[in-house]
Amino acid sequence: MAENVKPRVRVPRTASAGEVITLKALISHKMESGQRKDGDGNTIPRSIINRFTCDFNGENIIDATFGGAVSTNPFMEFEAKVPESGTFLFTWYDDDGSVYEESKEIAVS
Amino acid sequence: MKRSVSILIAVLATGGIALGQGMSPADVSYDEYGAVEVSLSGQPGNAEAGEKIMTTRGKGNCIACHQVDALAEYPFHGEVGPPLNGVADRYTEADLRGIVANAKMTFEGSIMPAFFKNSGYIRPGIAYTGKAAGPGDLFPILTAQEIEDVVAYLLTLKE
Amino acid sequence: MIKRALTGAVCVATLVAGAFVGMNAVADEHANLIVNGEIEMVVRTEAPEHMENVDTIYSGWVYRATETQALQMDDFDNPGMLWVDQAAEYFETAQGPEGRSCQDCHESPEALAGVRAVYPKWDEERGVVQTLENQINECATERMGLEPLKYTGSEMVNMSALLASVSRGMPINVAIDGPARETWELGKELYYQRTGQLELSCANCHEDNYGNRIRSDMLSQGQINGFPVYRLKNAKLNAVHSRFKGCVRDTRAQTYAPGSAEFVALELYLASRGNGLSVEGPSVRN
Amino acid sequence: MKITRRETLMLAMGAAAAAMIPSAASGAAIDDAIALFTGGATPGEGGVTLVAPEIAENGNTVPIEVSAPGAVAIAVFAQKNPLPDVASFKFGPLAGAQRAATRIRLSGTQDIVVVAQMADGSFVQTSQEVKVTIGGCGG
Repeated sequence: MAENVKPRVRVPRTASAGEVITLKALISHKMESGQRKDGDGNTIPRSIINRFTCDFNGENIIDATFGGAVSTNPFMEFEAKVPESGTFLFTWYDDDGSVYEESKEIAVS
Repeated sequence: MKRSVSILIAVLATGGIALGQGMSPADVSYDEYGAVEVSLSGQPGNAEAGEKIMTTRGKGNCIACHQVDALAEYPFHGEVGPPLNGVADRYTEADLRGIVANAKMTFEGSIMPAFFKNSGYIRPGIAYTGKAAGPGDLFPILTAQEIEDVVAYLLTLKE
Repeated sequence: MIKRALTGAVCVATLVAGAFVGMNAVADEHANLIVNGEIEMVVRTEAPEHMENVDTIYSGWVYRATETQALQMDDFDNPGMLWVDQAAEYFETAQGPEGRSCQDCHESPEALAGVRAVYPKWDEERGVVQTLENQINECATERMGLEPLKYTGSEMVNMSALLASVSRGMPINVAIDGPARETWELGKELYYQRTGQLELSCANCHEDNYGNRIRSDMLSQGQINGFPVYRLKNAKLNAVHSRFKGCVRDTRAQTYAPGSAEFVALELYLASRGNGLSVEGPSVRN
Repeated sequence: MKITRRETLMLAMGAAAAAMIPSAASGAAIDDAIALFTGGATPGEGGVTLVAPEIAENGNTVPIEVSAPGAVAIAVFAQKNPLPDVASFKFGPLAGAQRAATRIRLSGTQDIVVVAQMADGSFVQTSQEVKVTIGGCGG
């Protein structure tokens, strides 16, 4: 597991049924692109978050694939439709096999 | 002006400066307005090579501070110094050589770094490492020939 | 924008030429910085009395492109806040031989609101000007029994970001009189000293040329009210002494060490040039 | 300065033409990457938008936003990056809009190309040039 990986997500606390809401997700990660060389001229191996997903009560909202050109500390903003109260699950997949998760509840009236 | 005379004599005596060599910064003679008459390398400058030096960050990096319309293919020019368009109409070759070699001899207190100087600094470092430069670590930012190349390029900037 | 007196000729030439070399889209010079819709920052104000050559002081935020400015207007968009969160965890974590945390003495990070704004500050007991980093290390070593944190290391930068974040919006107000005067004078001397093979002082770029570009970088006034700074360039939080080091290195000079007496003095002097601007850290710059 | 507005424009066009030469030369990798996404289909125009700065203050962190109402997926390509694939987004049943924003790296001034796959299996594309600034310090 890469060091100091820390996710942040932003979800509104409440929404009305069927409302479209904006979600944001940010995670600290160096996103080593695999294109850089070290001081000795050797290519630094790629080490990135290669996939990010967000689901709500088990149904998918977005499934993103990242290449080496996504910036350090990858940021995502997207929109979701929330039919009922429940839980958002944010998942980041690291090249090294690590999976980072964060969840947030929302109350839908 | 004593020094320039002695250099002239030396140049005459040796039949000119050998190819690939050039003056050291201490040998450069600036007139009272900061101009330098004699080629620093003893060779003519190459304007094409000069263009490269003007636009290369670790070299002259002239466009970091100066606008040069003729170099528009290298995007983003700085605003710290005056635009160099038509500079050949305003200055002689000797003026330009003096300004590139050590602008402070022409414009007192100028922000422009001296490109042909290797002593008299406060806390000089080894290039862009931040490490202290010991004796023998300091070289002019541009070589004598590179100064001539830049001057040759500047002489093409006529309006 | 914010162009100092230029001759008309130079000005016109710059504008005409600027049209085709493609200039940076810089935000409206009257833009105001309000973070999270609630923290109002002073990004331009009258210069402190001690400044001889500048009438108005500007936060570095003013000189950045619209997109970069936007990153600092909402804590979620500001990646620097990731490490504020980390430091907040560190703040409450018991550590060291006696298992103490920052929280044991300081109830919460918010209890330290206002501290950032007055550092560097004369320390009576030690008889020196202390930076916030020195003060954090005083706590770490003397109260918690820890090894000192590395001066510009990530734990220190994170902690300084946390302490800045709780003071955001408060005016920088460092004291330069009394016993701090001597340090301040040294800082001022260093500010105007032309060092390195490029023979550049801080003032050459940041007092004489703010608002002008070097290549496409617009030079700011070199204000330090936004530190630590999340830079797009290296995508991490940067300590103020790391930034000093980078600038000095770029003049082809021998740098001073982070935490050295010289950099402490320079920090006090620079902070005093920003007296009246808001604490902005962690800010976002390019 | 004696440059007229007309001459300035011509210079500008010359600069743009010069900038396009390397673009054309390194176009193959991005064409292959797009073909992989479209299965070889040629994308049409319209129905997909890209919001990106005209000039990016730093190529390391360039904010972009893509949207294509009704799309099932949107892919982002950078024409001159060493690897043209930047990111792709598939939208699930609970997507509130077919829109995503992220921050990307650009190795230099170049076109960003965005291709959307619509629900009927067709593809549409749009592109925009983003100029990436160059710093002044020599070190």
